Amino acid sequence: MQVEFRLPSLGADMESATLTQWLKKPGDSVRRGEAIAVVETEKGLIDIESYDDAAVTSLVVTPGAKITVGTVMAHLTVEGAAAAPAHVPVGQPAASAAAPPTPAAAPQPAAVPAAAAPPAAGRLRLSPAARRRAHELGLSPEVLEQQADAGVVHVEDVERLAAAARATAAPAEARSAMRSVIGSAMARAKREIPHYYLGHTVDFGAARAWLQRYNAARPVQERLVEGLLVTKAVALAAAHVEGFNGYFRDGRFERAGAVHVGTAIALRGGGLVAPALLDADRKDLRTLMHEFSNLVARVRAGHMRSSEFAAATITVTSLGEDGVETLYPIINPPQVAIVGTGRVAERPWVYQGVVSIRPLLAVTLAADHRVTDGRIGSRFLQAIAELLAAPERL
Amino acid sequence: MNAAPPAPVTRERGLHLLREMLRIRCFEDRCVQLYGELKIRGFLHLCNGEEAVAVGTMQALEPADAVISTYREHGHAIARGLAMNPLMAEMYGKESGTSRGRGGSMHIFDAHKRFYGGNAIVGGGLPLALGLALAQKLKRTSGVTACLFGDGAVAEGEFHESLNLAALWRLPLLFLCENNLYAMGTAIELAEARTDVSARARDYGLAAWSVDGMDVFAVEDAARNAVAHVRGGQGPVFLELRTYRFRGHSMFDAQLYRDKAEIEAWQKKGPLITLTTRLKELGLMDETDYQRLEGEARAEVEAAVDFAERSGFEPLAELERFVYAEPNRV
Amino acid sequence: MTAPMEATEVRSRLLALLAAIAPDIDPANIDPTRELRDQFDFDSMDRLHFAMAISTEFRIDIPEPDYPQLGALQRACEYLQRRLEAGGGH
Amino acid sequence: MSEPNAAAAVRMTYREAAREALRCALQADARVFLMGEDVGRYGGCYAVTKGLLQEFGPERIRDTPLSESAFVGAGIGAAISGLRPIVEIMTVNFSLLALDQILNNAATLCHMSGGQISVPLVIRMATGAGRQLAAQHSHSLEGWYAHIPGLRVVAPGTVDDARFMLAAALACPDPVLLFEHIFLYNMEGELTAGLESVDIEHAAVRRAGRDVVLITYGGSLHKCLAAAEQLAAAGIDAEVLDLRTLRPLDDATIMDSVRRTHRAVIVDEGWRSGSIAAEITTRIVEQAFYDLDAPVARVCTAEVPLPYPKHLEDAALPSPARVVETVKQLLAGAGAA
Repeated sequence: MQVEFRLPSLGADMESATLTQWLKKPGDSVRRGEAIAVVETEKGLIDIESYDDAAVTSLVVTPGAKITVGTVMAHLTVEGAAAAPAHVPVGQPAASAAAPPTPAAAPQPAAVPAAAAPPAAGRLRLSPAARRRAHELGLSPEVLEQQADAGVVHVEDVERLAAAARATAAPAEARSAMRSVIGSAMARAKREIPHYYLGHTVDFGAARAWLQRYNAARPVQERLVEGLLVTKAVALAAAHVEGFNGYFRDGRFERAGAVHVGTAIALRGGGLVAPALLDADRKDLRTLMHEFSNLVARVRAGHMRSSEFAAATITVTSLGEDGVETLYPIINPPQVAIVGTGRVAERPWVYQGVVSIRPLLAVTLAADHRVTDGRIGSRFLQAIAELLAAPERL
Repeated sequence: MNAAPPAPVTRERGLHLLREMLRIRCFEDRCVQLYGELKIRGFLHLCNGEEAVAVGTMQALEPADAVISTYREHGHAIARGLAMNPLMAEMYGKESGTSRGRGGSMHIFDAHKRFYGGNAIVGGGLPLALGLALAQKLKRTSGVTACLFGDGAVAEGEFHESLNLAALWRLPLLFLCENNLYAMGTAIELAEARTDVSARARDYGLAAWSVDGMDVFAVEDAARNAVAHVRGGQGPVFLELRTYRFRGHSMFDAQLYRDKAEIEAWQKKGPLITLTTRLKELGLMDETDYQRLEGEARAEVEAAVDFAERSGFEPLAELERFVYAEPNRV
Repeated sequence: MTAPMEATEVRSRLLALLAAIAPDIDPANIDPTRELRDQFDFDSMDRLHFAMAISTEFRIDIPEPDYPQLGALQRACEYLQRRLEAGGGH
Repeated sequence: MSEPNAAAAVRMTYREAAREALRCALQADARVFLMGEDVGRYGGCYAVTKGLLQEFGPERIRDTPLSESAFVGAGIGAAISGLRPIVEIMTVNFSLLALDQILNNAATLCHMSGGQISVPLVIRMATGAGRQLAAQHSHSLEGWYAHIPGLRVVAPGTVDDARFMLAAALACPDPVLLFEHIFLYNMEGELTAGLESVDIEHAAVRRAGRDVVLITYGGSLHKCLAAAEQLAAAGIDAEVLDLRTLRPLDDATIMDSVRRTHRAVIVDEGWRSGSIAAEITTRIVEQAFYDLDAPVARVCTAEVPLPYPKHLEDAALPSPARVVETVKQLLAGAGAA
């Protein structure tokens, strides 16, 4: 019976060998276990034995050839039935009944533990890198909140959001959403707080002259704006005149320990926010200007923390140089007073006994009648006017 | 030690020992071919030439005795009575193998036969054997533990620690040193300052003597005497069985460390030739007996190969089973 | 005196400054001739920040009376080129 | 093997590179000698030392009995006395018998003696699984040794490193454990032309990438490179970082990769609990937490004794397929599970 004699695997990591010498030639007989050839491996020369008593029919491989395991080396004729029915050597895929299942099909042996226990549903899954990037780009938590249920927020997502936020400023729907929020607060304030209103015209000449001298002597980075003088005047007045700095809660007035002045900042496309300048009565103009400038920058970049709005104990609002002359504001609850200023306008005015052109500012007060009344209110406005008349003392 | 007289040589006893040795020889020759055909992988250490040690020593043991072996364990397992089908299936790594296919050639286990496996770390089995024997002693059973190892183990620290402890606690332990003169590629005289292993065992206070490992009758007689000594409570015994392996240390061995003449010299006094020559001289057997026994052995091996070929592999889902014990399983 | 600043470079640097101080404005659709105040509610603080940014970027001082010159992009470019040609800054 | 001239790039196997490294070390310094089981007559269990006995003689190529504790201790003693022994422990599996000598003597003597004694010893060990050698012969314990202060642990994963890391290790005054993964011996590669030495302090980026870094070493390096190619086809650009040294770890290079890619997968043949992969994960969390876009992932060997059958062993070991799967889960934001 014809049998193929193949190069056997001799070691766990042997893949090939070089035939160095045949020990038998066609026509020779070979006994079971007798060496039939010698091959060179990594480990050195090794005899290859025949597994049967057989006769050599033909030699296929010539000495010197490097062959891989399973290569047919010779043909043998085995007397009678081969001692071992030829099981197809594994040169071909093992013909055994059950081929080993391929590992790729293997179910994951050790279940890969969930990469991280999923945080509470809805909680913002912000990767650390994304968190830091969001901070760098000044993305407000509110903007990110919308991502809460959209799976893990990565760096690219944050960058995409920031770009989107930059491109559309306050998106229309966000603006309208904000307007409705402000509207409802105002309606409630109007209904619940018994407002009284006072107006007073203030000669802004001294303040303006002082400011021009102050700014002319300083580089751009250190100059002040007119609104800041008003804010400081209101802060000092609120510290001295009782009843305008604090909150009305649970049916009674709570006097605030410090004077945090909510200062109006216009939002692009309408609406105002008034984040607080903390301890405005005690800080010098230079510090106040720096802090106010920072507040504006953060509002523009869209990442104000809601907590910063709640700190104000009194508010100063204005329409700036572009607005009208007189503004009648509504109190921001739970505060008890708000001061409004219009545009500084050049008007004829009796100044030091002579009618002349003076820069005039209409200052209005809206206050809570449950806490103060017109007489105290007018004292408050006069204090503001006196402070503006001596700007060097602000 | 007052050794009992050697048992009489009869046809029945001779043919039984010959059959056992032929079963081992045929099993392992077939393994060489299967390894060549990539059916068996990993390491494969054959005891070709040392069959008399396996068959001779196992005759002296009772089913309740314990056996612990090394990675050259096929002969020990077959002689101990492990069935060939699961043994061959284990070589294939099939689930129906002696260890669910997980151990392969070097790690064959059979709790029922109290065959506590091969150990791939040289000398690793000796401390285990101390424990098996200690349990027999503490449980007051008459059981004996047989610990098989090669001359390589003599160089390991565990050898010295184990012999001392066995002697110190007078454990029912039979040390069976299969001295085939080579520890992998290092001849014993290149590894040991004193190569008389049994003499060194005596230094530890053990009864020890040396036996011709190629004469299966001599091995059996020595083993029976040793077991009687141990089972009689006279303490551990150390048998040095001088033998030789005709094939490489393992499959991938160019045997640069010894020359062919030495191998051929030993093959002339191999265990099978030694036994058949003696039986034929005594007229207790002839060539037809040999052909019959060899044919039966080959048939048994082929049946085992078919069993292994047809068996399936263990499903991947079982990979992590038995990392920790499953107490409710038998 | 450094080479006269290319008009295009002045313009692109101004756009970059605008984007920095008013991230909520899209520089792409600025009408260069219209007053920024009208296009984007550019209030006094925005104008001050714009002046401060230009002063830092081009290392020149901008007197307060000149602020209106920065009211629209085109006018600001011309004002700046004049100031740069007149020396100082780069 | 002909003497490679500097210009021509030479192709050789990892085994030949390791053998050439030994030959050059023995030629360069008379203090260098080699000790280990069957390193002489047998030519080395993995044939790395074949021919050295004939070239350098039995005094410098010393076969030892199977007495790991004894001959590793002897190596330490010789090193203390000013020689430069290279001890080969056949595989990391047998090094457990010499663990006491390695830990309590080699790693500790310098510190314990107040700096009087240093142990300039190199121990080479084959390591790793994948050849169906079953549980006792398939360990990957580099991570254990990388736990021990006083040792340096290196893992050459390329032909260049196999050729030149030994010299760097011999030049080091402290004990260096050099691990050669058994799968690498037959691997053929190109020796970089003109290369004359390598360091053992730094990791090396073997493949630059943007989306994730595969941090690995030794026998798993080629698996990660294969995984990176498969990922590239799926549009994922994976960086492959070869640690080269496991102690000390090259934190700077690791963090640089993490900072650039924001995602890390560590591929280590050790068991996951208390592994080198666990240590690197902790360092990334400590040093580059805010640069992470996903939790650090690990692909390690299943926590089982390695089984003999191929399909079980392959399923247990890290594979390119498992690396690719893990990376895809990371990018899909596995955290969103």
